[in-house]
Amino acid sequence: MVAPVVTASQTTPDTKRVESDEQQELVDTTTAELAPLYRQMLAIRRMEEACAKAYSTGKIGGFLHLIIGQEAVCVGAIAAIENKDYVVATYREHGHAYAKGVAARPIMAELYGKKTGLVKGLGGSMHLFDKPTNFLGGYGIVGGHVPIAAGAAFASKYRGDGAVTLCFFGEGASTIGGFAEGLALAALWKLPVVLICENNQYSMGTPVYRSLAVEDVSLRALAHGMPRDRFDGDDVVKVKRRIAEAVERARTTGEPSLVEVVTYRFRGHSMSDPGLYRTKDEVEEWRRRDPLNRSRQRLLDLGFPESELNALEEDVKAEIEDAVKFAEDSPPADEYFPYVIKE
Amino acid sequence: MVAPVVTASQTTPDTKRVESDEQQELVDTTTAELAPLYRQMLAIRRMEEACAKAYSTGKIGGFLHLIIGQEAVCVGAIAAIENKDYVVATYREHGHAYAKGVAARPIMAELYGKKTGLVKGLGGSMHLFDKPTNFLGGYGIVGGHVPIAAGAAFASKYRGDGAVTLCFFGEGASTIGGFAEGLALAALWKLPVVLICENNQYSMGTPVYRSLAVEDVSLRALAHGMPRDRFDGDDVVKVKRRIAEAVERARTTGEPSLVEVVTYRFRGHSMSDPGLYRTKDEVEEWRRRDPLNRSRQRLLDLGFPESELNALEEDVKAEIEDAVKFAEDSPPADEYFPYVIKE
Amino acid sequence: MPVISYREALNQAMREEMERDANVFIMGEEVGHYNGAYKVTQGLLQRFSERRVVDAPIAEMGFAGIGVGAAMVGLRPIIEFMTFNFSLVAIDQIVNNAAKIFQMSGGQYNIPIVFRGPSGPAVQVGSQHSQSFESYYAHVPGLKVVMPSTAKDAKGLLKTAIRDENPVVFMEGETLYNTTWDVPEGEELIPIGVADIKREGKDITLIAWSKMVWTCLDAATALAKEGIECEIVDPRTLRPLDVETLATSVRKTGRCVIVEVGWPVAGFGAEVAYQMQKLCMDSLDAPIERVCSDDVPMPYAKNLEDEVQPQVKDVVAAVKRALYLE
Amino acid sequence: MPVISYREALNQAMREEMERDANVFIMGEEVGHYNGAYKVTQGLLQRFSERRVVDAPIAEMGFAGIGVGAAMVGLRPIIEFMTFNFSLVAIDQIVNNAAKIFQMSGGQYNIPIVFRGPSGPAVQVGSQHSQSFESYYAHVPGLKVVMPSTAKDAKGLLKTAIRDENPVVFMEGETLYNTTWDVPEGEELIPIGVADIKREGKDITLIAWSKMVWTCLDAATALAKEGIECEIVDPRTLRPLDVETLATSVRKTGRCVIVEVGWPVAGFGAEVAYQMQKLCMDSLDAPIERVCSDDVPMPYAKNLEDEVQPQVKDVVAAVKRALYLE
Ligand SMILES: Cc1ncc(C[n+]2csc(CCOP(=O)(O)OP(=O)(O)O)c2C)c(N)n1
Ligand SMILES: Cc1ncc(C[n+]2csc(CCOP(=O)(O)OP(=O)(O)O)c2C)c(N)n1
Ligand SMILES: [Mg+2]
Ligand SMILES: [Mg+2]
Repeated sequence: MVAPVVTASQTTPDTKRVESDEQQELVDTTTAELAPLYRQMLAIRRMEEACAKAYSTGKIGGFLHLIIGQEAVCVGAIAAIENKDYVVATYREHGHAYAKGVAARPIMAELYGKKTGLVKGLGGSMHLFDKPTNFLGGYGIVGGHVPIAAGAAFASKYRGDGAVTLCFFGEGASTIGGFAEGLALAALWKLPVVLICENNQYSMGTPVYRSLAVEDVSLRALAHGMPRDRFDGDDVVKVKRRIAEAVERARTTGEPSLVEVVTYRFRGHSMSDPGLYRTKDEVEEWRRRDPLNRSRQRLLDLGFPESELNALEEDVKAEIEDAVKFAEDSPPADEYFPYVIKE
Repeated sequence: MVAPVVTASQTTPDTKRVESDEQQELVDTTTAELAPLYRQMLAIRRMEEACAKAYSTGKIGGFLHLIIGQEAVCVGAIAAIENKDYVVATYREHGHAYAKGVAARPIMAELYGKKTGLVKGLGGSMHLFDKPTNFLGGYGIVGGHVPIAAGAAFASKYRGDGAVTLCFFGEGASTIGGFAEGLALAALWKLPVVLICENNQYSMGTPVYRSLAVEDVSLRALAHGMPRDRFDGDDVVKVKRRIAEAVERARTTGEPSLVEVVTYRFRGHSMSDPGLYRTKDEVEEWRRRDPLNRSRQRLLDLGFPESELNALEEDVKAEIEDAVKFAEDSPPADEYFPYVIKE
Repeated sequence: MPVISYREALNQAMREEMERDANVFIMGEEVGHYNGAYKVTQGLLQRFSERRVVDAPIAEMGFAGIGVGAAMVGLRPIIEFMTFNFSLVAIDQIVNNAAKIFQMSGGQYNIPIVFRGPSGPAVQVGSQHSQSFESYYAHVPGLKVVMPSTAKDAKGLLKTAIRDENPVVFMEGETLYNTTWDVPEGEELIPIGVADIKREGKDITLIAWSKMVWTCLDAATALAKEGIECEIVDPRTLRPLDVETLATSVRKTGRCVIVEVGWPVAGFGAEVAYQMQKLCMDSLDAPIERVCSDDVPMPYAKNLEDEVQPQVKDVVAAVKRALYLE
Repeated sequence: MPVISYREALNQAMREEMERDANVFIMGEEVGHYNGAYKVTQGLLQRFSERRVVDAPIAEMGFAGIGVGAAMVGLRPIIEFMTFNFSLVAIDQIVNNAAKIFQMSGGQYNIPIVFRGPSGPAVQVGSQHSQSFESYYAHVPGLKVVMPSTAKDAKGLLKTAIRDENPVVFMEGETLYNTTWDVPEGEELIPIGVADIKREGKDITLIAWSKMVWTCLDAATALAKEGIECEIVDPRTLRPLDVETLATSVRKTGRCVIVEVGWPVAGFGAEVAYQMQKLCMDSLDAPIERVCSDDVPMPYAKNLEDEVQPQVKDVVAAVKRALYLE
């Protein structure tokens, strides 16, 4: 092929589908769709609260990153995929594991460092993995998991198995090389992966305006002609719909997407962070948009009986209490040598 | 600061200044401006040819990457800056060093591995460095020098010394993390650096359409709201003008730019590459646009006397012959221990 | 002499050197507004402003490289890695640029930079966050590698490192930040490349650095009760290594146990062992013993994590093996 | 037995394993259309198509990670680094992901991947392109590290590596590609973790791997003329290390010289020295000697480059030192 002699620029291949309205529209849904999503979010919230409690009494150690406030993102996104699809996440991944189908018991037991833990007490809070649900894990090196997600998607394309991979990461991860390379290769090779940036406004104590030259992470797709999307993440149904679009595209055309969901974590970066870098007002403002309250109200508005809601909430409470008890009662982790090299 | 509750997308901050015309316009110039640029390009061409010859007789070893065909980029760009400004380059950097003011003698002697070499025979073709001219070096790890250029620019900003840094790299480098991080940090901190992508169509044997999802490298600036530019690199005066715009912006406002110059290398990637991956036709097509012929013709058109041109060409020939002789006659490199740790 | 913490000692060193030289600046994640992920840079932003205490986004390769570039043209950067676990994404900048530019430029450009941060296992942070990469950096000519075990060493060595004309990899013990030691006020510079005898003894030499010095001190106390007197030699800097001080002790005691918190295979302890057997073969009454973490990625559960790492009892057992007492 | 080159042996190994298992694929820079920067993958694109021979852009961290992700879900990637010098930008993927996912997942996900490519100094390519990072990889639990010295070992070990259920770092000698050796046709699998005696001798043991085996063979030939019989033991795999075979030889000869092309400090030779002094102290008649490259970044000029690297004369001198002959 003779390369073109004249170097006209390609036109900017923006494929954006980005909200520009300041008001959040209501997304159509039904109680049948919303109730289970609400239940998942609530279970994650309760589980995170139980973790915080256990951490404060020294039963959970190390770093503990809670996702409280962001539940609609993992729940909505993972509701848009199937069991055969893969999920890759960060160290802030309890909710993602749960939403992918991992039970609360092995998650709690893992955090307690017990033998019955999801990964036998070897991984802890930051490294949940579950093969039966195709949960490819929680990773601790910022950005390092993005190429791994692209790799799972590569395998799907190689095999033609029709699976799609979701990869979650924070907006802070969008400056690191691992993310940039994963993005570039996914775009070049058209790997069926949806890169989901949970923009929770902070990377540890650093607000976006001090870590990003432009606060719209989805713009990084432009360089690669990759479809992008950006929207707020309070409404779990909206998250599900918009991620479903990207998943559908990946599944049918193999094309990856970069999707930014704007959200907020109510707590500090990890349990050891008092979060002094933000004002009470700011936190309050976001708390008013709590995705759980929003979904709960919506359910009521849609005619879901308050009694059933209470029952559901009791059920969640029992589930998490049971998980905590299971963790408490389980025997301590007891071996590690068999998990270095597979014989 | 209370973060905005609603997540409207920022508008795409395109700051492009990209050619869309298929014809190359003539850039205004004078013989007084063009003749020295032509002389530099010619000296680089002759020096590269002398290197190729010495390589084929085993006098130069290792990897030897020639820039023949691309001379207008380094010459034009570096003509737009001052001595106090910094240049950072890749392993394909003989021309950049020369354009920044390094004499042919120590360059040739370096390639010969001589004691009189620019870096005492320790660096060879890929690692020319020259402190007096603020030539910050040639680097062998693709993309690894981009953060270094950002660092020199950081120092200029820190000190307020008004210097600008030019950083050269190939289009193949635009996928690697080091480039992505350098770009992001330069944009965030408004570092006075001009990132110049010499898009010569190939990364070793890989044409752009197999290494980039979108063949316009300058689009990478969009994610960071960074000014960008893209144009063809045959006309040395045009290169000078367009780079001067970016330099001026960096010097006065501190703002970095990403500038892509479309060009072509006439030879293989390095001396050991026969370049079988491209057709004779393709190479021929580009050779017709040889930046040297173009400038020579322009000089004649502008009324530069043919006799003076011949004299200039003789002068260049003598300069390079002298450099080769100097290299040949110099004593071999003879020490390395003093250059590990500065005492 | 005031008793201050290791954390405070590092903070003082940086503060004093920044007062002294306007070219010194700090860059890293959360070093400024957050006052450091481990509070080592506490108060420095307030004192020196955003110009000299620079919060960086998550881009270790990028800001390590920015440090190298800035150092080339005359600044004296201190680059903080939140932990050295994250230095792996930046290691190319350290090994291929920082360590080599002096050589590649034929001696024209030296790189006066300090890469610092906590190293080694913390508590229950799992396998990606509990690693000891000193052997990686010690392997590389062109670098210096410092690993202080006490607040005094931390301060005196960090000041020296900041004034050094070469790249220094300065690895702090994450679990040492709260430990305290007598530290002289003001200027005490400790030279790079000089080992320190942390305890004198005649029966056996324990060679250890960073946190493991403390483990050895505890083991020595326990062993002293059994009449065994350990000499504890802390190299303090791994590159250059003060082999003479180490060898002198080993020649004196005739026995040597090396204690390191990292993995065994090709860890820095192996280098020490090679040097000691080479220099002291005639004086050695027993093979050199090494106590390291188990050769596994670090598990999360506290009980397993303790099992993996060298404990006082492991050092005691190794000493007894080297003394043929069991 | 056909005599084939080291390059051809590697090529055959990949070709045969790709025929055998449809999950095996190759990814790396210039592996396909260009047939490999060093022509190790010659003809594979033609045979297996772009689906299984994937040319990657310059993004080592990205494609190494893609390999890890693909391996997690059942493929068997062979990731080629154009040279291992460039693996430093990807080392985080190898150390923190490939090596740890089996552990982090509690044994659920293993990573059957091979990272391969040339390692060690080539000729006059300067300091950023002439490095030996085997000690970096050998340091890490969860990895296996293979460094064949002959065509036969290269083929048999690469086939085994591709079938291994774990990440294998397979480091080839850039200057060995053209060397030839008898290689059996078809299936000969050489197990990982078994050393090979490349020459028998009674007076002294030389331990060397990759290119240095050849240097030792030449030195042994020279020394034989003086009546000194060297035994040359090639560990072939550094992790796991076949210490028993090494120690057996050292116990037999009572002397040991370790020859490596990398830097001395905390190089893999240090680990070998530690093990040998520990296991063979009673049999050792002299301190263990190490011959390494000089502790400097590699210079470009040919004469200096030769001076830096271990030459036959350096090995001969070390052997004589170990035999107290000079
Ligand atoms: C390479 C690397 N650098 C630094 C860290 C330390 N670190 C852990 S989380 C984090 C902030 C990440 O922010 P973001 O990506 O926005 O995710 P969030 O925590 O907000 O979910 C940092 C700096 C790390 N784990 N890895
Ligand atoms: C990190 C890294 N990977 C691979 C290489 C090998 N390599 C050297 S040059 C090159 C191609 C670079 O192409 P481009 O950036 O377009 O620059 P050009 O050579 O065309 O000037 C490659 C792959 C390297 N030097 N560094
Ligand atoms: Mg965040
Ligand atoms: Mg190119």
